[in-house]
Amino acid sequence: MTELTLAKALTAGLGQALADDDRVLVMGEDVGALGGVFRITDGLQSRFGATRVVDTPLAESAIVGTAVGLAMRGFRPVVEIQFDGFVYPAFDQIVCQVAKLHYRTRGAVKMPLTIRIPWAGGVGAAEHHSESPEAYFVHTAGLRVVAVSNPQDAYTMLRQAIASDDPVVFFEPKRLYHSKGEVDLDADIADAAPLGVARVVRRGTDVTLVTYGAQVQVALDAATAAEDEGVSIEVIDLRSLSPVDYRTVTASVRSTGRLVVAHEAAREAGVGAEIIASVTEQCFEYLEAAPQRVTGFDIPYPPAKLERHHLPDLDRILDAVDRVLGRGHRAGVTS
Amino acid sequence: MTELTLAKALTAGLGQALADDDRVLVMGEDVGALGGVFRITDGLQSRFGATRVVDTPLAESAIVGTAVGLAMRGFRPVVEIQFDGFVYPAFDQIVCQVAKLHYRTRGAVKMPLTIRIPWAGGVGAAEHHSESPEAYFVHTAGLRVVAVSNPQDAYTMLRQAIASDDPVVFFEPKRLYHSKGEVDLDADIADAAPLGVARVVRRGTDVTLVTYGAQVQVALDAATAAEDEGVSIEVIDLRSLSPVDYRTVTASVRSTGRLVVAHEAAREAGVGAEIIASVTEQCFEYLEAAPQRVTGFDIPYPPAKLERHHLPDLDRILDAVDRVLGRGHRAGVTS
Amino acid sequence: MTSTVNPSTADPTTANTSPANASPANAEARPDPHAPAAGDLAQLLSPDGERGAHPLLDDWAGDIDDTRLAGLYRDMLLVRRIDAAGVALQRQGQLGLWAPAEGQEAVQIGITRACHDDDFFFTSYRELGVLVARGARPADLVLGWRGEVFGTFDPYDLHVATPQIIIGAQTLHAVGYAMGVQRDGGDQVAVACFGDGATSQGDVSEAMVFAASFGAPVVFVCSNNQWAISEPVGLQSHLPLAGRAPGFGIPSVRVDGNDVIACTAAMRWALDHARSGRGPAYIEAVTYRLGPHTTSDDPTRYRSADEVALWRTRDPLLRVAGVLRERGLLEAAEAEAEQAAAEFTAGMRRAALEATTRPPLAVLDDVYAEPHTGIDRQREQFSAYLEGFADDEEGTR
Amino acid sequence: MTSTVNPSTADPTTANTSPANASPANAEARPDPHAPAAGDLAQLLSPDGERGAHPLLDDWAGDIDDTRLAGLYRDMLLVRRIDAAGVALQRQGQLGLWAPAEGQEAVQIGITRACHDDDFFFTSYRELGVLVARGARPADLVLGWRGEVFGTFDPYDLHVATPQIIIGAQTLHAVGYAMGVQRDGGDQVAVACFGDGATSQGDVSEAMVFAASFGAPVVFVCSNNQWAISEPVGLQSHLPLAGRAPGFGIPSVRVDGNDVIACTAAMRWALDHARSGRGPAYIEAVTYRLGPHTTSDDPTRYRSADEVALWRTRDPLLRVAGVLRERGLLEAAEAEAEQAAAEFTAGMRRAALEATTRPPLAVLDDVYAEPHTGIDRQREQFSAYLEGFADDEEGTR
Ligand SMILES: Cc1ncc(C[n+]2csc(CCOP(=O)(O)OP(=O)(O)O)c2C)c(N)n1
Ligand SMILES: Cc1ncc(C[n+]2csc(CCOP(=O)(O)OP(=O)(O)O)c2C)c(N)n1
Ligand SMILES: [Mg+2]
Ligand SMILES: [Mg+2]
Repeated sequence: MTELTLAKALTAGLGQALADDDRVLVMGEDVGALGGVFRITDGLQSRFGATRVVDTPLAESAIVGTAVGLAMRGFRPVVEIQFDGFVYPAFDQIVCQVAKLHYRTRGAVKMPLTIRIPWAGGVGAAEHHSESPEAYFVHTAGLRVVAVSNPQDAYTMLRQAIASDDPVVFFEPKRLYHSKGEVDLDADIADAAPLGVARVVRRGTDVTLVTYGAQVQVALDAATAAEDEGVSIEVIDLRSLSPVDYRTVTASVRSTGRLVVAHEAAREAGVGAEIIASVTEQCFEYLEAAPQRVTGFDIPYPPAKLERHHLPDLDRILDAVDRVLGRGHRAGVTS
Repeated sequence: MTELTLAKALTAGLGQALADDDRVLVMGEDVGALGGVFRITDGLQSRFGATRVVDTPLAESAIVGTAVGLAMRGFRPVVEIQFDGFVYPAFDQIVCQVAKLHYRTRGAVKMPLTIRIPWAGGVGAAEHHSESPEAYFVHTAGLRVVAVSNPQDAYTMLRQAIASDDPVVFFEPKRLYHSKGEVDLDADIADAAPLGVARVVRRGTDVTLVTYGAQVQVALDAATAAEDEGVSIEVIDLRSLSPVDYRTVTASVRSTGRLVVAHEAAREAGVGAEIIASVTEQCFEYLEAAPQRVTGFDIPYPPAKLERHHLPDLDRILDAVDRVLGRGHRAGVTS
Repeated sequence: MTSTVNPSTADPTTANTSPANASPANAEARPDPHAPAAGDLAQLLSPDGERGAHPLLDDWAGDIDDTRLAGLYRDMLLVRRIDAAGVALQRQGQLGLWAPAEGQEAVQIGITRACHDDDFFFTSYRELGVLVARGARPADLVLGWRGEVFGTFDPYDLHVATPQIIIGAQTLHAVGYAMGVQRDGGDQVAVACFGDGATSQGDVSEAMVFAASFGAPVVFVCSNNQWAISEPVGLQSHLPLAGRAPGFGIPSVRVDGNDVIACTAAMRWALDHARSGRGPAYIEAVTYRLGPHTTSDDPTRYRSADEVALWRTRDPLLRVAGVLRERGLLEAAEAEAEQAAAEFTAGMRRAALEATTRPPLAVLDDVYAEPHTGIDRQREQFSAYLEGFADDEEGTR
Repeated sequence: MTSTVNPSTADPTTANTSPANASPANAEARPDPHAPAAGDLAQLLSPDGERGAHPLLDDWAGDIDDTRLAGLYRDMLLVRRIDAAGVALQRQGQLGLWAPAEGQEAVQIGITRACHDDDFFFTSYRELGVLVARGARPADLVLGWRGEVFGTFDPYDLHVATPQIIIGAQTLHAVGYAMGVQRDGGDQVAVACFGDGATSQGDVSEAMVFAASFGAPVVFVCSNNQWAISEPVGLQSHLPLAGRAPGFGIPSVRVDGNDVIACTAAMRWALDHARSGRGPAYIEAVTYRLGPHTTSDDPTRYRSADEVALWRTRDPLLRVAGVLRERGLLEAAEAEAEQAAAEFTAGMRRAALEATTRPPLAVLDDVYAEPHTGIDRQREQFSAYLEGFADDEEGTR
């Protein structure tokens, strides 16, 4: 085991994938000499050369569109979108091509494309640099969508995503890039939990708290705080946002009877809505209270100085936990 | 009152808006001499001239992006996207500019832009011509999203959308373009139900069935069929998908205790998920059964000959109604 | 560098005027000294059947003798017949839609015949001739437009990607594929086919940026058929479209797209340029869509019968037929084409009539390459639902 | 039409070589006869302070005498000081980020001073000089980068849109605005400012398509500062960027972007072209980003100290200072600028220190122009939630 930051774990995962399979390519803006604005591709160009770690011209639609063509030629491109807010110019290529080509060709053409997206807020960034666009991709059939929350998953899941014959949108919480954890660099990705599986990161009996990405840490903190008040929270890290591992989620809700979902993204038609709707459909009779969402507001991502009001935090999560426990309200009265 | 098809009602609405306010412009591909591929802009260019009804070069990002600039200059552009599946090249301009400019400028810049989208399936069309992308826009704060289901709403809501100082994504069900209805062309749009309001289109007592667009007619047919079996369905036409008129929806669910939501779009993180999650949050204690969704599958829109299996129809809606009534299943056993 | 305003001319082969566009802002052409001269249209076979010369293309047409010309004619006529059969099948309700290629046979056959078999095509919906010349089977031309499936053939068999409907999107795929060829050390060229309207899409410009930046072996073929549905090419650009590529660092040629010899030669030049490592090349083939945009379109709403009549005189088949008739080769070529066409179109009819729609559960196939719990759940539910009907109704559904 | 391969040169003012790009596919420049000659860089004031001549620009620089030049110098120096103050404030933790304009003062001041007050600018995040010359207040340069608000000024006051972060997106807004001017019969020109990297974005090409098609009064100003973060301009294009516009039907000029006289003159030419109804015009201003991309960037990772040193000799202020010194005008101009800068930067510091962050509920303001039940509900809930804290903790939150 090696202690690595989440960022370095991603670098290691990319390096391993490039070393294992010479059809793997890394491409994007500034991924070469600079190593990416977050240094995730640091050192890879000098190690693997400029034909495998490719600085591209500044155009996201073309980055994804040429990656599609490379995939058709048998490559496995790993595309870096510089920030979450810059994925939209590539939306057409992702939705109409990446997601549909396997279906369109009845399986003749595979799309083993990984689209890495440094993601979400809490880092005091400028406009368009803190977006949580995951629901757009979750709603798009044909894509797999994952979000990592710790260095080990970052390393393993990135390699699994690259190895997958399906296109994977891979979300990396910027806020956790510098957080550290133990990583087993030698583990076989076939032995690890598969891409589509959620993980119970803390056992609990009273409330199921489902989240992903940087919010996993917030959720764990909330669970610790709640413990002091005698509330036992089970925390689930979704890991895969599409498909959602409903087996793990519903098993938990069946035992707790109470569900809270937390994410930074806007609430309307977000991932939280999906989970609550599906859980309600699948285990209505086990629910003892209305499931609750703790999410960003339905607003454009606000200026940095205001972002802490927008993001779910420990207090807002505990407030929702109180609500789902029918405890009146920790603070204020949310109707 | 005049009997008009939904298509002609839209033409009339555009004509009235162009006549009422010389800052209104119509722009898009083939909207001029051809009158649009669906003839919605038929005759408007010869009536209002080519500077107000503008054939644009073939580029959706530019159509929306230049409309943003026109709006900044004080115009009220009505943009036609030729088919639902061609809105994605404009996604960046819609999400990062149209939706955010008012917020970005703290209200200094208004975006009175209407984006008309001929929408959804059931017409035997080619790939990319039957998409239901509404959830992408519902998830995007800063936009209003509406869907019409009948000629009167088409006429009135289009004029209201154009008159709104907010950007409105306006969905027109292609499948209903030729369906007829009475339209009051002289009604004052200020007297009509506002844009954000849902409508109970059929009263019922046992189940609330929420839908929009072309599915409203399917829902009404289902309600009629169910009546024969002694089940009374209340059908709600959402009209506005963002914001959703939860007052109307929850009032109905409070009285029926049962909810079914139907739409053509994919299920994962769709509008149905949002409605079920919100209704569950807002009136959990009134629910007598798990709310049910009847939606398209989570697949790329299938080839025309298979689309009828993908689209919610009377049988699938009644099946969900049975499920929500705990009646076992009309046909088959859905788990 | 300052602009000089030239009078616009009426002949759409020489300038992109906008006859149908009434906006005064569009009315005035703005040629520029940096763009290729408007009249600079490479031609090797005139509408009158005269064999001409061209400094660039001569080198690439020397071997196109009468026999080869007869072969090209055969191909073009075959495509025309297949196209007519497609339109007929659509009119008879056998197909949902058809996008006629009539008038564009020369560019489609010329460019395909110039290629190696493993050069890879990325086309739009209108490149019927490419599919035919690449050996598509009758069913391939029927099942897609009928709405049974999207992908009718394995792209790796024909070396043709599934035809693209999103305007311009395929140009990026072609560039990416060509970048892959570079990395493989292969000698294939990727070919990106698109229309005049497509040149306005950002994707097409981005494709030129990437192709030039990486020196990728890709040939851009713009079939300027004068119209993008109802929009005349002059609305997309006042200047010849070939003039855009050089500014991106891509050499281009503007060729008479109704001259199959010139199209073949231009494509050979472009392929050689790309294949020999000198990077992308660009061809604007000036042609005309004689039919409607698709069978759903009514072109009388936006263009004059006179214009169509003028272009009928420039029919790509006519001029070759003239030459072949003179040489006494026409009859044989026609007979051969008609024979092939009869077989092929009979096959199309059969494919349509015998088409069986896949079972309902097929909608859930091939969404993912690997197992997927979401799809599995929906398949389970849907199949249980369908079985319920089977129980009720003995499988009528 | 065939490409000829010219040897690439080392001086980035004359060709877009890619020194930092190791990919062999990118290494070779592919100039084309249709593009403007690579060395064709319009200059009226050399780095040595020599006043030069230029056939196109001379007409537009005649009135720029010593007094006017002193005024331009004053503006440039003011911008440089403000820029330095921004960097300092960021280093002190008062700002979240700053995008330095150092080195680009000539183009920013030149183009803005050439405009009418009601010509409307659509800029990127780096056009500090445009904001300053348009009368932005100190707080306008502080509150956005501090993260308090996005829009610091009313665009209709300064006739400048809120600076754009999405690369290239603003060029379409400029074209649309210009289309609006056409419809109003106004005489304003829209100005689209963007970088060399932006030229690769589809939106920028689409903006040229629309501008040319409609003959819209818009001027495109590409500040080619040689770098897009770590990517050298040669990665975006092997050829000069000004060469792209003519293919779209837009006349262009490639100007020394560190020569404030040439920038002013080129902008006057372009504005006159657009204002007089002759459609869009395009300027590539060849300049250099002397500082990092932003305060978060470390340019030592991708470019050499030598390169920066070379460009420091071409500093746009130096050459004007030389002329003014000779005329005895430098001291006064500098004094004036320093005085204005002292006031302005003091204002910036004050604006930063006195900035108050808006209350939590402000996040929900201005999402919509009209009442919205969704926002209303979230405001209600959030305000109830906040009140709960107020009760608990006496409003510490
Ligand atoms: C992104 C996108 N926008 C719009 C359309 C609708 N559409 C289909 S064909 C067409 C015109 C294309 O014209 P052109 O590129 O000249 O090709 P042609 O049909 O003439 O062969 C349009 C606008 C589309 N398919 N894709
Ligand atoms: C659509 C989009 N993609 C990526 C980025 C990230 N980004 C910010 S600035 C920049 C480089 C821009 O270079 P250039 O256009 O030359 O302008 P400069 O910064 O040199 O002034 C990039 C890639 C962005 N802001 N928007
Ligand atoms: Mg065309
Ligand atoms: Mg730059």
